[in-house]
Amino acid sequence: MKFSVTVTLKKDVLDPQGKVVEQTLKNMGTNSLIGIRQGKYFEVEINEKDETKAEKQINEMCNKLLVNTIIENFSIKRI
Amino acid sequence: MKFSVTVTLKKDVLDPQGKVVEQTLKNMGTNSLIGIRQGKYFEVEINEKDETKAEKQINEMCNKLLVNTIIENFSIKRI
Amino acid sequence: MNSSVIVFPGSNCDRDIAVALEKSKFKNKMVWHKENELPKSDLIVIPGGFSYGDYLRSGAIAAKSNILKEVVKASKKGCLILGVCNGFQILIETGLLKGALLRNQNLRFLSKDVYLKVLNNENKFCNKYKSNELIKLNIAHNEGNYFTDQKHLESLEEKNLIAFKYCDKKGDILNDSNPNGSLNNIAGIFNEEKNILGMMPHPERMIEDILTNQDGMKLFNSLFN
Amino acid sequence: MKITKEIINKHGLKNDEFKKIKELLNREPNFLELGIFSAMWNEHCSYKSSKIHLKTLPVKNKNVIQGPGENAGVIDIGGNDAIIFKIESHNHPSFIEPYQGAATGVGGILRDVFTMGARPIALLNSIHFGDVKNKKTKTLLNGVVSGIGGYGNCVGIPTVAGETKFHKTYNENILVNAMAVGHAKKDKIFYSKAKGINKSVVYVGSKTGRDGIHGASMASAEFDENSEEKKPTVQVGDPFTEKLLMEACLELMKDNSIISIQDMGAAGLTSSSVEMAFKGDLGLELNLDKVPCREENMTPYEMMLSESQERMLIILEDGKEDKAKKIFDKWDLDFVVIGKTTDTKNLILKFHNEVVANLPIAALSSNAPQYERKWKEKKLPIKNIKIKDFKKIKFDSAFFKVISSPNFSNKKWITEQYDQMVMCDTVQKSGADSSIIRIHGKKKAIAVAVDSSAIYCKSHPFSGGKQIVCENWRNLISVGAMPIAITNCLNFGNPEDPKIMGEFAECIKGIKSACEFLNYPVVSGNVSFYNGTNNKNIYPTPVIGGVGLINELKDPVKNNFQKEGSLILSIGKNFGHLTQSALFLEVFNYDDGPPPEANLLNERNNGENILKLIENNFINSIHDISSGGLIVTLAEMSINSSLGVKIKKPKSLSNLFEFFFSEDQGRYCIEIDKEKYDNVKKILQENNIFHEIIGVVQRDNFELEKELKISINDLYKINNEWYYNY
Ligand SMILES: Nc1ncnc2c1ncn2[C@@H]1O[C@H](COP(=O)(O)OP(=O)(O)O)[C@@H](O)[C@H]1O
Ligand SMILES: [Mg+2]
Repeated sequence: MKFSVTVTLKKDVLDPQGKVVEQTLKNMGTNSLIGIRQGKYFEVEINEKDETKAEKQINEMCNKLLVNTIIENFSIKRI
Repeated sequence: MKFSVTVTLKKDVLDPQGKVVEQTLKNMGTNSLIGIRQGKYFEVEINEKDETKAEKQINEMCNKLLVNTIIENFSIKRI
Repeated sequence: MNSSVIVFPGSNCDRDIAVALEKSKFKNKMVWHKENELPKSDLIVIPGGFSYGDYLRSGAIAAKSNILKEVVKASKKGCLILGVCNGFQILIETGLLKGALLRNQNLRFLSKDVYLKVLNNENKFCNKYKSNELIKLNIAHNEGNYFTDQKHLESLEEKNLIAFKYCDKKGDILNDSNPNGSLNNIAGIFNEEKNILGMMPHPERMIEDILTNQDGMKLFNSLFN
Repeated sequence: MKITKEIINKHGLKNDEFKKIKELLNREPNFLELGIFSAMWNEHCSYKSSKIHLKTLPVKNKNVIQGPGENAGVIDIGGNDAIIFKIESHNHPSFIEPYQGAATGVGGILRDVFTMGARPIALLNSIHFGDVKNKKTKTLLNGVVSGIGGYGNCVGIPTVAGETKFHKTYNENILVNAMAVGHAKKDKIFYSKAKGINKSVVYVGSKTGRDGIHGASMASAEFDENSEEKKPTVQVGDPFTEKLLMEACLELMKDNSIISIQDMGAAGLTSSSVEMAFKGDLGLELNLDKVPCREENMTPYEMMLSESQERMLIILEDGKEDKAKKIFDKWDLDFVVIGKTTDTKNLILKFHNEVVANLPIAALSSNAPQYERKWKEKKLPIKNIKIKDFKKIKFDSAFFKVISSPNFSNKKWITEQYDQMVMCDTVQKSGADSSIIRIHGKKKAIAVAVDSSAIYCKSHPFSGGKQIVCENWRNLISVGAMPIAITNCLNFGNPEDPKIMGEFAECIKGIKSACEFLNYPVVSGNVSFYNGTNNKNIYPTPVIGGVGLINELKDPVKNNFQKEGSLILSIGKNFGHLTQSALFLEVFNYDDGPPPEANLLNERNNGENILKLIENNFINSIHDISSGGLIVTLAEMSINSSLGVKIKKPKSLSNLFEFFFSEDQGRYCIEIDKEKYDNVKKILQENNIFHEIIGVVQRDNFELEKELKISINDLYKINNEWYYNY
């Protein structure tokens, strides 16, 4: 079973990467751009047939390693 | 209008980050894990009411800056 | 006194810091990250480098290692802990120090000599420095941009838990003298008990005049007594 | 699969070459075998166009332990210490994907050095980009610099020196050359020559993926519009694994387990196995089922031609497998016995219990084609100009234009992205003529520098080749080091064009003459041909990497002004040579005429005496005079300190431009205490060395009577801004 995990910085945490990307895009002439924030993306495949169980496991991986929950949020989706 | 952009490494391209994360999770006892690949994620907001036009703009941003199309693929979704 | 340097597969300042510790007379041991036990230590150092390539978030993977559990235990018993550069990032990821180290503001790796002001010399790490002493150390990092919430930032300032701040040649703490975008120019912080110090600059690189100066040596000499 | 003409050509093999293969085998090769031939016979591995010229280079002096022919060159620096070094190009991959191309270039050259038992102690690079107005240049610059930094910083080797140049000749073909320098014990050097029969052949490091299949052929093919299609072959570097591999190899090298060891560089498993067998005059049998693979269903063809990074091949002594495996397990790396040495002198590959390839080692190596390609000599251009434009441009604005140009701007923006201090032995960081690295725990140190001058080489390849060796030698002298030996990376266009082959042959002649005269042999190197696009070749760009020795490291001599009031001398004769100078190129847009001539006798004499002056502590600071001339030298000595100069109008040449911008060779600028002048003068005169007093060091301002006055701060700004604003 395959899942995607997206990790984003919490709203009030500074996002230096997003900021620089945003500025660069604006300099390149993308006038319509309002804002951009950068995060991480994982594709995780696990050997587990029960979706609820699988999701629970992925959730655990996130909390244990993939995500720094002090500054980041995450969401999990089956793909 | 807000879009998400997920950027993933092409299939045969080495993913050193995913490799280390995978190994760590396995060492931590996540036995069910088959594989993990790491990518990037962006949330882009633009000032454009026409969805097709908006998507075209985002597409351009990806090709020009956000994505290294030599080694990465991307997909755009409205959120 | 006994010191231990924790070695991760991607540590690369481990030898450098061992040289500095031995120069200040510590009896030092290198401890491989897979070990489950620490030798008897008065000081534990987590050195700089790229512990696991810094591939997920710097320090994140190292923070999950066996030996770090022992380091956390030792810290609770009051053992002195120093984390330099990647070591600071690891201390943050274990939660021994609060906040986050984000990408440098300009998104470039930054390696250069910087001026620092020693803000707190009433602790085990900095007692050989004068209060407000101006020193020069070397930085070399990609993610040294210290960030924390407003409340914690205020408490760091109030409780005098900031060890060093980036400043200019004259000692003025200005925006222009902030190399990486750290909040309030923070370069190093203590925990509340002041037995843990995390800092981005490398004191072990400044222990010889032939390489630049000896401003880092005072830190090791403070620790050894 | 039927081997068609198309398949043969796709493999970069000429029809004659395919004919020769059939003769050598007495049969048609199968597809896998054809792939192996194409990898071994291409320019990058076989040196088929360059070998007869390379053979003429001097390769020995009393310090050389190992010259060309191994993974890297080895020199003796006294005691039980040896220095191992080499330079290599990664031009084409870096143009396609600058970050990964440059990063893997660094990774590759590091492996060449630690394969031989050395712990790497310094990295250098020479990078050439197109015109700054070209729309690709900025992205390439950013990517290459962060790729070089990203890899070296992570492995933990200081990147201490290099050079960066911009010229439109590189618009469609940048150059990325990386050099690594390591330290080994003289009695613990490892070579690639296999020995003994039935010994285990071990694969260690990363798994094999489909990366860079045909990378070696790509590196030897000109670019055209279809290059984009070759993109997926770019490899991704994994510096963390490289660090593990390095530590594991060095740990295994502590005892006597290794018979021979070879990194898998260009053409991966193919070239490493063939090379080891060839040198040992042995055969090799590999079981490809055992090769650790990253992807499913990989074919023998893919395994043999993959250029996945961070891999090595080792031949072990009997019975050492378990011990060795433990070490690689500790570092979480693959360790698999994939074959054995044999006495067949053939490379035999097995897959699914079948022999899938059986090729004589000699056919792949010593029988590879050698070409004596036609080449044309290039005459020394005549100097037939009288520049009338001098009057149109004011001296100070010409000076500002040069020092604010991309080529002359301060390179801090770049060097700040490299960890220069890790390992704590960097005594002199980049910014000086050479960098100085101390041998850990000892009093001695080495000096290292890389140099090139494509402009001179284009104008007259022989003079250019000679000059560049001299300049490199001079750069080591300027930090007080005794130059010992060089490595070279020869970046040229299409060797099938007699004009280009002429540039190559004559640059080599020039390099040879200087190396011989200066007792400065070549111990390793690399040739990169086919640098160009659509029949437009790059300027000939040989890059020289030099290593010198400082026996007793005291406080090293400085490259910036030290004391207000001290005297500034220029050493060596100035003839006012301006063609091919920075002034003519950057300010007047004039690129005809010959380059300055390097007079080897003067070069050596001046250098040896400068070294004496440094050793006797007569010199406060020193900088060589090269591209940009005396005025740029003075400016750099000022900018790096907070002191300026007061320069007198010259007596010897009446034209200020000629005096200050000339690029005559063999010259230095030195700062000495006034009281020491008589002594210095005496030594210089006794040795027939021309010198002139240029002026004195003063505070705050950089000043030339009535022509130029600027504060050091402003000068610093002008010189420092370009990169940050680009
Ligand atoms: N320009 C050169 N001058 C001297 N030696 C060279 C030159 N080019 C290559 N060599 C030598 O030829 C050998 C093979 O080089 P190369 O194929 O680049 O090595 P690798 O297999 O490590 O890529 C090396 O020993 C190298 O030092
Ligand atoms: Mg090699």
